[in-house]
Amino acid sequence: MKNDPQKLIRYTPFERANHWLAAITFILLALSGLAFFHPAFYPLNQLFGGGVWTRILHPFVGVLMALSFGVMFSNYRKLNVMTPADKEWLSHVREMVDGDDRNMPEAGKFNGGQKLLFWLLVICMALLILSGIVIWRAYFAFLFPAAVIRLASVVHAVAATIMIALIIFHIYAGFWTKESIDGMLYGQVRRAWAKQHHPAWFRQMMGGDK
Amino acid sequence: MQVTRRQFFKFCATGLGGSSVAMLGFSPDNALAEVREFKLTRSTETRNTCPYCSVSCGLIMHSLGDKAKNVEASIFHIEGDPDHPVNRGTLCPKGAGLVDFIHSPNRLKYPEYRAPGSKEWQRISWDDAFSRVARLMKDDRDKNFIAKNADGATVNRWLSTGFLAASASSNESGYITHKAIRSTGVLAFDNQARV
Amino acid sequence: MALQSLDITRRSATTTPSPSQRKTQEVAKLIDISKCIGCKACQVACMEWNDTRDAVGSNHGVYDNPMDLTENSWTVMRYAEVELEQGKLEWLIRKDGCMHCTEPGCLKACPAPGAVVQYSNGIVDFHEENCIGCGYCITGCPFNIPRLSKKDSKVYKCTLCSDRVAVGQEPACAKTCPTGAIVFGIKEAMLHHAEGRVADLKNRGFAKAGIYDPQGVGGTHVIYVLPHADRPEIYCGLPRNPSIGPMVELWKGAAKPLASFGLAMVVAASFFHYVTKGPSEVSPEIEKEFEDEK
Amino acid sequence: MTNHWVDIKNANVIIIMGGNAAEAHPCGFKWVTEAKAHNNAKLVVIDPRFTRSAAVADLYTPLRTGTDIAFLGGVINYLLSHDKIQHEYVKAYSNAPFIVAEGYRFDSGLFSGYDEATRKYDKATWAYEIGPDGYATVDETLQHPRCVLQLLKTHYSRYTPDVVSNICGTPKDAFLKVCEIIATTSVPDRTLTFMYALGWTQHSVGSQMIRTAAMVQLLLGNVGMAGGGVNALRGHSNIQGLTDLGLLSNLLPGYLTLPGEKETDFQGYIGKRALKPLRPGQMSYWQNYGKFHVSLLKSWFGNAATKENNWCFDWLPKLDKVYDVLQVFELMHQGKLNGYFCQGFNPLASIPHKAKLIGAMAKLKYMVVIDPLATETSCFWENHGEYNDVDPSKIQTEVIRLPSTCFAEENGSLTNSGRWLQWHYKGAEPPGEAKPDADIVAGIFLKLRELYQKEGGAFPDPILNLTWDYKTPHAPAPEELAMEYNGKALADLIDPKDPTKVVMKKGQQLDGFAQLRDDGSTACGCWLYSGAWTEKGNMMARRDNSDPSGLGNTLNWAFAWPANRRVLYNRASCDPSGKPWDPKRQLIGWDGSKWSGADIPDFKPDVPPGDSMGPFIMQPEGVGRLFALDKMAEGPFPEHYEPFETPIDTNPLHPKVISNPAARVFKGDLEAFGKSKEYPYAATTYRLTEHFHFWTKHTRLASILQPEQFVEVSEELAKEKGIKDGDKVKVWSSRGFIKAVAVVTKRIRPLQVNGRTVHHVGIPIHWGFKGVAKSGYLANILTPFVGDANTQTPEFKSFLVNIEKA
Repeated sequence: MKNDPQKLIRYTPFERANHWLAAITFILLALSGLAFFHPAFYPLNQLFGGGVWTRILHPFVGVLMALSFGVMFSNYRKLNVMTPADKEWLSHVREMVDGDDRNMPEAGKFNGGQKLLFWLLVICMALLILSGIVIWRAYFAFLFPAAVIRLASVVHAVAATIMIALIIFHIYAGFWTKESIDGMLYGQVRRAWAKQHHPAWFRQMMGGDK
Repeated sequence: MQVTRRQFFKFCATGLGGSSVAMLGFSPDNALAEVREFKLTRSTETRNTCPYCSVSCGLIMHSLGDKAKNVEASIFHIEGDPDHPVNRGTLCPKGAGLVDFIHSPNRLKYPEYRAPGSKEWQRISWDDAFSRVARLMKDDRDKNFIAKNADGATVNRWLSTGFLAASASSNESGYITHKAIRSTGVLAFDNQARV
Repeated sequence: MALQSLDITRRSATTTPSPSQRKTQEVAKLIDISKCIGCKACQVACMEWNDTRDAVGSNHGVYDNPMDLTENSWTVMRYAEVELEQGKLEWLIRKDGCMHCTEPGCLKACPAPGAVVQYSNGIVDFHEENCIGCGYCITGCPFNIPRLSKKDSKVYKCTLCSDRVAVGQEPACAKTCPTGAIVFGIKEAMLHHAEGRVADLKNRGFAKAGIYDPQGVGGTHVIYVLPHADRPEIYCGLPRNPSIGPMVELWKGAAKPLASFGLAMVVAASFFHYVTKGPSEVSPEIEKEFEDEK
Repeated sequence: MTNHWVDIKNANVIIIMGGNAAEAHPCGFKWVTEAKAHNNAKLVVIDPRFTRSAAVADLYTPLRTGTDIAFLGGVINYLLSHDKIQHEYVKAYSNAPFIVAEGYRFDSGLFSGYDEATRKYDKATWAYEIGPDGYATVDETLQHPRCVLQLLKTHYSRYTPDVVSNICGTPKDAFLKVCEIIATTSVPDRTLTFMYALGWTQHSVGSQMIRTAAMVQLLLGNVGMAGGGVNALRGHSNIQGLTDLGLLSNLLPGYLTLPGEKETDFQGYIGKRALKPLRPGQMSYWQNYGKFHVSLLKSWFGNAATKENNWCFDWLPKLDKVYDVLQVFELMHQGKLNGYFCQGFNPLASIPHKAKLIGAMAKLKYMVVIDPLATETSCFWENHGEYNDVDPSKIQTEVIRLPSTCFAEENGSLTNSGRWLQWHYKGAEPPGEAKPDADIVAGIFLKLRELYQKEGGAFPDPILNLTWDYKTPHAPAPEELAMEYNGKALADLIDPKDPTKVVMKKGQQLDGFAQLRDDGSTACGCWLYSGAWTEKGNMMARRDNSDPSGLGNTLNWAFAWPANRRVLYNRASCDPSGKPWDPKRQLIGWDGSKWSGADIPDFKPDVPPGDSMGPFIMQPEGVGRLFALDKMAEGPFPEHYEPFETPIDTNPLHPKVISNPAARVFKGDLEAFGKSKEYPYAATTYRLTEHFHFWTKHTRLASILQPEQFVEVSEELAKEKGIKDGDKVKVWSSRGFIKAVAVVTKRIRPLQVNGRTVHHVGIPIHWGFKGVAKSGYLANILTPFVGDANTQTPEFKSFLVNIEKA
């Protein structure tokens, strides 16, 4: 699909592909992880070919997601540095949630909320990777004492829960903020959308601080 | 295949349940919490005595098959005989592992022959083995038998062949061994009692 | 004591009650360390009955062999040379294996429904056909007992010969034990027997002799008579106050409902936010500005 | 065992010394734990190593290997000097009051009559003083300076606690503690039992160690008592039976002895063995020797054995010397043996000095191995690298290996240590073409007989006339053989007291050895086993385990020799007036007309209490012997002699006579023994509970439990030598070396002996170059070629080695 010159490029094809790789792997991980987490979710293992396959696949999918997430981290790390404006933005987040963005400070490519989400996800992901290695029975668990494995199990569960919650929130935010998904699906957003939601970035993209 | 009524119902129930669950993409859940089946239910029991030390613990050997003509019995489990006054069902580590002695990979199966200077065994028949042994014995005995000693006393002994008897063979084997070997005049005859 | 197929106290990863109306007698295996001669007959009887064979290993400068529990050795003898008083050597030999806890950490941790089952007689059994090989039971066990097979990635441990006990027989190790250091019966009788042994040991100068039936896991169905019950750790690291542990409790206890609830709340909050506040759209003013885009 | 396994539960004190029952006989050891749990018994373990028996003992104390006589001699000294003996018993039931002949002496380690050139004693002075009435003289006051008790006191007065501690390395307080515990059983209602095994037999003074224990038991009044006795824990399942059946170079079945080459006169042979009583009124049961012997020859040679030809007495080979295994391998080594059969015996692994054995076997013309397993012996000519480094092409021995069945594949009986003959049943077919031992022997014998029938040859008579009336001649049934050794009537047997009464009809199975005759009317293959298969059937297969007395005698379980008796010498459990020493453990009692009770009386059943007949009915004097007369090779009283390889180079009691002056030792070997300068450490070989000799290395389960060869050393020696747990070490003696993993342990401690520190190196024996377990060196590469003076059992338990990190 050719780019629409009227629209603004928000994400490159590579970025989009990588995001969706992370997204798909995350969903697989969440579903398979939940299968182990609570008996109520155990039947989810059938999506992966049964309990044993779920157990085998989950950590490998985790590795894939870790790689994909790593790429995102290196891509977006700088863009997500918190600025005073972002903190200001966050202090007005209540109004934002109420649907009133008139008093919101101008957001750049990512607003304060997105940046906060980014860093929370980074923390969760780091914890998940580390604890995931510790509890990966087939290859690594025997290297660690029981107490460490127990701690890692709790960390993995807690971090995963938080991450799932954050991602649900992330998905909802994308759904709630109409047309946001276009950026990640097609790479382009309307200028109007950009001006509405990310005025600073909009200006930057339009070539100057207008 | 023989199917009991109960099994039939079980099949029907699992068939019905399985097919409907499978429709949803879920395979049947076979997680019935049953203990593993008792493996001795219809095995054949034979009383025996442990062949190791001299406590002579009573054993119950469990074998495959019911001693029917067309079955070759094979011991698959051994445990202590609870009626035995000494061991009262217990067995030591050696006795508890007797089944691995019976089925040791190093059990001999065929008569074998090693020629002088040879590096290997060759399988021979029992008849060949007995004939060869008897021939070797007779040649040696005929050549070296001492009927009278230097003093002229009748001594009827054969000193150039010796025999070491077992320590775990039955009394009956021991008795016939003694009888047969002593009749040839062998004196170099001993068993593990001294060792 | 005998058991039938549905005499269950609980199953792993099962939130609803198991069929547990019928009550069978609670059994226990008593290991009297003061009578144990470390002959390893129990190890052999265990492998023989369960048709497992461990590898022929090496000598590591000790009598222990195999050196640790494995998927084939569900019980091992552990040896310790201890001199509590100067010049008075004691060779402490402990048969290690599953303790069959009343509150089993393995069962609590297991995510696979029915892979760990506690029968009404107290036996905690693994059903390998349901095991998914995650090893959570190993993480959950306060005694470090279950072992993952490299061959089939299933976890194995002592079954207390549930197949024998079910038909009214004693476990293979208890039957074979030459000195009667292992005895088996209903738990009440075993505790009574243990009291007699403790009295005898006290008579023989072991003032601190006692019974090891740790309440931190609700009591166990394998109990020890220890000549030095005040110092269980000298018996090759028998834990002093074993329990499922706060981490496992958190992980498989509070965390499960809280997290599930939390996630449900996030979903619900999102949904209700949407239906109450509506979507966040580009404002009409800005839309006007970029009319050309449409 | 004088008693039996279950009887151990009746003991108050159990001494495990010269054995390691918990490891070697765990299921018999159960009765020790029962005695502890239900009889408040004390368990004392005395051993160079802190064994698994010691792990559950009330008291453990170490001693240096090979010094048990010093220890027990010290115990005798303690009992006598502290007056802790059972006086009435000692006076009535031992030879304490007997007066010893005048020429008897003991001086500087030698008894009277020693000839240094032949290393033998002339035992003429080791005798009782015989009175004018032809009986031995006694002094009931026990005061005569030459009465046995006084000589005993004098002999052991040298064994003071300090001397014991100095020789044995046992701490003095621990030794005294043991003495105190032993002394508690000198009262009539407490008993002690000794449990020993190869830790006593496998010394150059092994038999005397056992005798010392027996003497302690006599002094304490513990022989014949429930929970007492001297209990040999035999090693193999049927070594008791095969000994009873006389499969030893100088024996015939039932402890009858082969004639020597100077005993070619039949009457003289019998007369020498049918001992007349040495005191008035004694039973002297061996007077029946002729009946046993004639019945045996009738059993073997049938109609060919007649009164006229002395029942074929001439056909029996006559001994010029004892052909024990050491002697035989010595001859083989000299090239004087052409053929050798090994039936279920693995001498290459089991006999000392492997290098000598390999050399000896390679000189054989032929070897026949009958075994269920591929033993080292059958493969002695195979090259197995460092473990058996031989060149097959240079070994000209023809080897024939015949597969035999194992226990599970045959019917038959085994005799346990408690003398019980128990029948077992076949449960499966043997693998491949394996055959029962009896069939293999029959196969060889019948072929040989066929050759003699066809070709004639050297003295074929005994071979051609041997009875062989088995229904299937090449496969004699165990049942037929059992009936044969039980014995049967060859003619109607008439009651000697009532000629009108027929006791047994011709062809009937005998009830017991009391029915044997010396006139050729009975046949019996082993008099001791008579009663095992009577007209009532197979008594060995009986399975009634009821125990009405609670003493564990289970008289209706299987059959015990002799005459189904469970505790030997049980008449001694009652005082001379017939009252039990301890009513709680009454074995037999007099009911007014005969003896009966919880056991079969070991006595003439109709001799009332108060009679002069003593309880030791096999002895011509009717009493137990504190003084052994001429029955032992190295002296009537046990004396401490050092092992032939001693770590202290001297004997603190008599430096000129260091080791057993009468032991079995050959020239060449004697000179080659190691000295403490080059080989400073005392070594001892032993068995582990996980393995059975050299068999279980062929089984997977046992190999899992103890997979690899190891040796045990103390922490102190390990430190000195820089050895750590799990290191590979090399251990060598003057005969060769082995390499094994080191187990460094607190369970072996250095001992202070005669002013120096003696370290022990412990060497378990179970590995070799065949099996499922990891290959190892045969431990008998290291052991010395020297044997006990009486049994010729090699000294596996005490020798010298050196050790270093490999």
